[in-house]
Amino acid sequence: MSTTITTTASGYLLVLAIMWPVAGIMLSFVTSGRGVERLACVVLPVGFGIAVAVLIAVAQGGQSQIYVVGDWAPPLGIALRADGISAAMMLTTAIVMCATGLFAQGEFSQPSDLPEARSPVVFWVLLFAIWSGLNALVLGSDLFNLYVALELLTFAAVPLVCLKGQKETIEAALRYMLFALIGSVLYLLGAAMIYGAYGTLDIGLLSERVRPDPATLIAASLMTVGLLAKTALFPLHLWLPPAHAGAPAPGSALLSALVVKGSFFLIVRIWFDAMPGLLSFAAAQLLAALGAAAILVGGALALRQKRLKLLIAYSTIAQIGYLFFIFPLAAGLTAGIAWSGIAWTGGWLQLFSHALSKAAMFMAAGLIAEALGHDRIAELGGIGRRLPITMLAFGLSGLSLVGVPPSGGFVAKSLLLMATVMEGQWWWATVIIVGGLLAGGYIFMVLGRLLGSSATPLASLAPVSMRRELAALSLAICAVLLGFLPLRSSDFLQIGR
Amino acid sequence: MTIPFAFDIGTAMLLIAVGGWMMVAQGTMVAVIIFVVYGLLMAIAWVRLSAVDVALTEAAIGSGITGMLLLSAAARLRQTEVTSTLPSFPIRLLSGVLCAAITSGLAVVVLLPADVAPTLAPMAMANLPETGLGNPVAGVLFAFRALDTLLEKVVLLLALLGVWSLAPDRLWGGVPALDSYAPPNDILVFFAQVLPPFGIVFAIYMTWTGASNPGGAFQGGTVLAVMWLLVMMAGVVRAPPISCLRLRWLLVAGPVLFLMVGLAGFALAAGFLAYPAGYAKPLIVVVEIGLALSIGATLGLLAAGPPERNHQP
Amino acid sequence: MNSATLFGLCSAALVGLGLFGLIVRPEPLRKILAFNLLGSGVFLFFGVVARRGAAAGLGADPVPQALVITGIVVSFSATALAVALVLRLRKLTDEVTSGLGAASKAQEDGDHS
Amino acid sequence: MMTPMIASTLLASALAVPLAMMALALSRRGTGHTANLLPLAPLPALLAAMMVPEDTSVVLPQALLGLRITIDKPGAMLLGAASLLWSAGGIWARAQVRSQSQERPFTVWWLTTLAGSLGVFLAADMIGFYLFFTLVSLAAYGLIVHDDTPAAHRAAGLYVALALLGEAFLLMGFVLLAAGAPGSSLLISDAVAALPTSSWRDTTLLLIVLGFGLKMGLVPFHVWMPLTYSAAPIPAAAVLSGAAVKAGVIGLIRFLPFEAALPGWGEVLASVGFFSAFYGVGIGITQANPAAVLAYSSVSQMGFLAAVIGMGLAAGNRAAPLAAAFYAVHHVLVKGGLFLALGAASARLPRNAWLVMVPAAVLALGLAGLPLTGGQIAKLVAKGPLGDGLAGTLAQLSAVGTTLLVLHFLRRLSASAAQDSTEPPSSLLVGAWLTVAVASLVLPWMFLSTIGAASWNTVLSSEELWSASWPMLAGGLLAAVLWPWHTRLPRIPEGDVLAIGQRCLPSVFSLGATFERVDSYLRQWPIASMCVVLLVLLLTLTLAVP
Repeated sequence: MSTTITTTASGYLLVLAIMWPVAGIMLSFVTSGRGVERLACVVLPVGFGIAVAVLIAVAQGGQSQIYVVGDWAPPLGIALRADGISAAMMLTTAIVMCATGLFAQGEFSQPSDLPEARSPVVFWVLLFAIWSGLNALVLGSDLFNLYVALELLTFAAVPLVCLKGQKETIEAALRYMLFALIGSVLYLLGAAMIYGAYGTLDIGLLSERVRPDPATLIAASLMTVGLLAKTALFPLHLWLPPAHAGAPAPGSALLSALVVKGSFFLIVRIWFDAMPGLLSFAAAQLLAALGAAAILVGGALALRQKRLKLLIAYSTIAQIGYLFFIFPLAAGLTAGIAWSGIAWTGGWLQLFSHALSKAAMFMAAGLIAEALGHDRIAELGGIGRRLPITMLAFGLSGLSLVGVPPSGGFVAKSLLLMATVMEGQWWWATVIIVGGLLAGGYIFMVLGRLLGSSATPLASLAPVSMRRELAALSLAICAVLLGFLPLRSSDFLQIGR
Repeated sequence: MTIPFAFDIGTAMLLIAVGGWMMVAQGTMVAVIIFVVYGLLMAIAWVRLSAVDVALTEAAIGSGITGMLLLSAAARLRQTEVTSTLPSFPIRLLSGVLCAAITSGLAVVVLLPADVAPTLAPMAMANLPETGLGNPVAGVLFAFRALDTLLEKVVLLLALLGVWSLAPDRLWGGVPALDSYAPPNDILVFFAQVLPPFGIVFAIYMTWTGASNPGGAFQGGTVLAVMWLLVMMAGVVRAPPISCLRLRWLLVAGPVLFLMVGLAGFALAAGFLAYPAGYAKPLIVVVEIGLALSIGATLGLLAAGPPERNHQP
Repeated sequence: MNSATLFGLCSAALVGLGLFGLIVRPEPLRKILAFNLLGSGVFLFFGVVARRGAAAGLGADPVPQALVITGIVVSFSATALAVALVLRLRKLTDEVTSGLGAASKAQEDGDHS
Repeated sequence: MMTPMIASTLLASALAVPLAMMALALSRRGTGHTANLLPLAPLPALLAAMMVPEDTSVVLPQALLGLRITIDKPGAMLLGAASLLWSAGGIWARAQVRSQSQERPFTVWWLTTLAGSLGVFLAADMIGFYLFFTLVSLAAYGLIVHDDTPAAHRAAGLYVALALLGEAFLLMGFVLLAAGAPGSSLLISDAVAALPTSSWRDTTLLLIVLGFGLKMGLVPFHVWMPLTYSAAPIPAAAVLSGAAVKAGVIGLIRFLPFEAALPGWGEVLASVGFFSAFYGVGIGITQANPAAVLAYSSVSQMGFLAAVIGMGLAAGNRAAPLAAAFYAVHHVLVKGGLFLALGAASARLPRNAWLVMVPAAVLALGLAGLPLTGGQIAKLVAKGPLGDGLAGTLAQLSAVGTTLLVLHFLRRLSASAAQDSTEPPSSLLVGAWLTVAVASLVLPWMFLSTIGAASWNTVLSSEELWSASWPMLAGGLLAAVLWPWHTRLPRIPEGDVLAIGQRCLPSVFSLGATFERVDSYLRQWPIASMCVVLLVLLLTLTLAVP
């Protein structure tokens, strides 16, 4: 029942979503001085508008928005497709981008009377690049086009890690780069096999043609593991802590909140869109087991960190683990099993709420480090009284990570929990609960310090801009507000499947 | 066994042998030289697979400019080479076993092909006349899958920015240093004065002919990049400071042109990256020329590395 | 056994070799070389797919060929970025270990005075 | 008679006012003495408890999760008593906040805990209940650490860890409860009605009992109580031990299916309860710190309450929830009053010590069921579910133990009163304290007719008076016998089993160290990249498994 793929009414928005930041990148190269920063003031709000427009178009249409690039329909050409999860992911990206932009305005400003400086130009271009890469990744429906988007994302993420230029950060960036390259090559190898077996790379066409033969299974596992390396799922997380802890605060926010989610998104695309029904029970359990190990090890290690940014980075490793419960729990999604729908919603809410709260948390940590000149947890005493807004941002986002109601994290984790129980996969419920306890441990450990008595005189702190504190706080509030989304979001996230 | 097949067997064996040697060779410099040889062998393999476009790209980029880059890096690192130790034997053994398992998995896939190999060749040929091009590979690159090509240009720009970002703050806007490639000497200067005219003509021909024959913007751009590197290394032309606005325009000109043509498709043709009927070929050729220039500049600067000294006006 | 299958087996071997090099070679530049070997193995696999898809008067399916060309360019960009990282890291390490950090900085500053 | 409009507005304001005040205190605008808000915040709740007719409901708009709050008989009684205590405690807290810089955070924590504490009595759906329960559990952290001493931080840390564990149990339990209920109703009553037939009945019950038992301080989850109450400022200890702990009681009352007799579960709960009741006495009499003695008394009293609820559940006794709530109301006021007595004693001049000691003695002996006090009635009402069998005997024995314990408390109280001689508390503070004390004597008499368990005549019959008196006499006798030895009793550290736990702590930390070693091993390049290859193979194999 192969039907030709045609462009829908609002499809042009998808092209704009990718090309708008791309235009920003190109123009950044030829505007000097403060131009790039001013450019950001235009690119960010318009990009946000595009994301909202896509969301509205998908919600109103109740079906995927499609754009056939150059009017060459797949399999020969490339199509872009926005379903519920891509629209929601785009909006999350846009929110984090705008808040990060607001946050970074102070940190990455061009001095007005000096020649162009390095880090502002680089930072803003990388921000645009991550945005276009992510949009291309969530909208793409061609496995090779997705490879290019993936590389775009990686090439933007690596320089962001070492923007500070110290030896440690360059080491972290190199390690990240090489490991991510292994991932890309394995993904590409898988894509080659898929083309060799089916003569198409289009996800929609593949879903009609796939069959469980050895070539397909090997290709799928190559692609999946390649993407796991980029997602830093335990035990492939070697690069994440130094990379995310070494980047400047807005960079860490983007990396932890969004970049690792890009490759995860693609894994979901493969198993739920390109090859529905091919993920065996055992394989889904394997993925979830890795996620469970990530939750436990990441949480336990976060508790033992001495530096705040490393603690947050290990918390990211743990929180990524939750996402992989989507594979065993939402497996029945295509078959229309109700609990799978709950798990699906829970998994995505976990992704979105983690994106919002982790970005807020890295920003708060950045502000604390800026005020104190270090981020040693043992010496954070009393800073909460001096930076109440920052502390509130940290606290609220922490509550979402722990899963305390009302917050996005709470809804996400309780939906996942509910699904584990209802589908009779008890063992994951224990992990979710222990993970929540570990998260509670490290969040309260930090909060206790922030509220505790101060070792150093607070008067000697460097001043911190209120606007930047509010940027962090607004993200944390968004993470909490996510918990108030009516369950109608569940229907939206299933648009296009 | 036919002679061409025997030749193929030889090439394949040689590729594996040279590749294995590259992995185990003592000394980084030796390994890099083996890599250049390996690249040329690979180009031959591509010709044998009837993929001349890829063969040209592999020779120009995969072996040529990558080789130059790696050679200079190896030369720089040699001055302060630190001996690093291999992992313990059990780990080497285990990883050897695992990699062998991957190889056998792939071999199974290769040996169990589908009854009818799927292909898009007929569809590509059927639609090629619409683009006015004669080279189906160019058709795929600039029409059917133009989005990939456009995004890949952005990847190139980003990689360049990433390389530049490694400069210390005070050298931002400075000049890349090329002395590590080779100290300027008479032979280099001689080649730098003699070769470029031929190279540039060759590059233009490659780009132009790419529309209907093997070749195109990538290969042409790479030849330009190599020529530029050569004259900069020899000191015939000074490396430009990366803050130079004209250089920046040169870098983005091709992609910007491509993007604008693509966006014009919204108004003038069937949509983004579609070409108006009848104007496809000229538009593609114009885009290819722009891209060749930008690719040349980008690849050259990528190989030149981050700025290492301040610009002296 | 035909040429395509032969080169297919060759690409399988190259992928294994490249992976092995990436795992066990400790020197970063050798890892980059291994990555290039691994990448060329994957591209060769595309080439085999293209050759097997020969039809409509073409010696090989043009789509995988185009993908490989894009792939080679991306792979070069990756190599250039990784090499730049290695060189920068080495430079910073040298400055630290030789204790000449201050001296070399002064020299670099002297370059443009 | 109130119009429904006014009634529901009043009901909503019982929760809205504390939350609004918290927002005010949080905002920059709320400078000045934010602590002045503390005594006022619970007043709407007090009014609502007195005036709003039973079974009035308010459904909040969808934007506020569509929460539903309802006032019923047990809820109203507890709400009234708790809001009275919160108000009196607020008067004390206002005087106690030491410095300007601490005033605002303390006020915010106080009001948050207050909102949660009152909210659990009113929430009718699971989400709202969980929300308020979380507020009261976690916000108490800020009250405990207020003194900023190492002991306070240690206690608060332990408290939060256990509270989160309880949250986790409850969350799981609620999820199961919702899953077992037909339809999409999240009302507690609907879900509990379906619980006896739910296929996850036993697991749900286990999780719910664990979660609420932890909040009530049933052994072995009692360790946080002594540490917390002796570390927190006295007004905070008063409201936490009096009012906040009742979140666990109301939880058991609301979430256990009393309609169906569940003998197994009821007896387990009752056994744990009685064990806690005697365990609290046994450890309590070894304590020197009067606050710790009161904490162990709470362990004992909550154990007794759990026994009442457990026996009610075992028999399917529908009157049990109301009886338990009645007993809890008495405990709210008495325990709060005793902590405030501690505050009054620490400031009162030794010369006037009797002014503190006499009311304190009446209050304390009330816990053991002193005739004519509210305590006698509370014990009498509790007898209903307990019955006359073994449980009834154990209950009377526990009254003996309680007598012993409160006498020990009074001794420690007078000892501490003799030591301190700071400025005497203002008459406002003493007045607030005495109000609570008088309420503890009077309120049970007033509520007696509303719950209809017994008449005044029954209470005043000689049989009942004797039944209340003999345990007290026995306890007094026991105290007299033990008197010479009281200095020789072992001094068990506050938090008893915790001391053992702390010896095991290194092994837990070494588990963390093991994880760290595993992590640093896996993060080596060759190992991690080998894992990539290994995972490819593993995933392929698992994919091939049908």
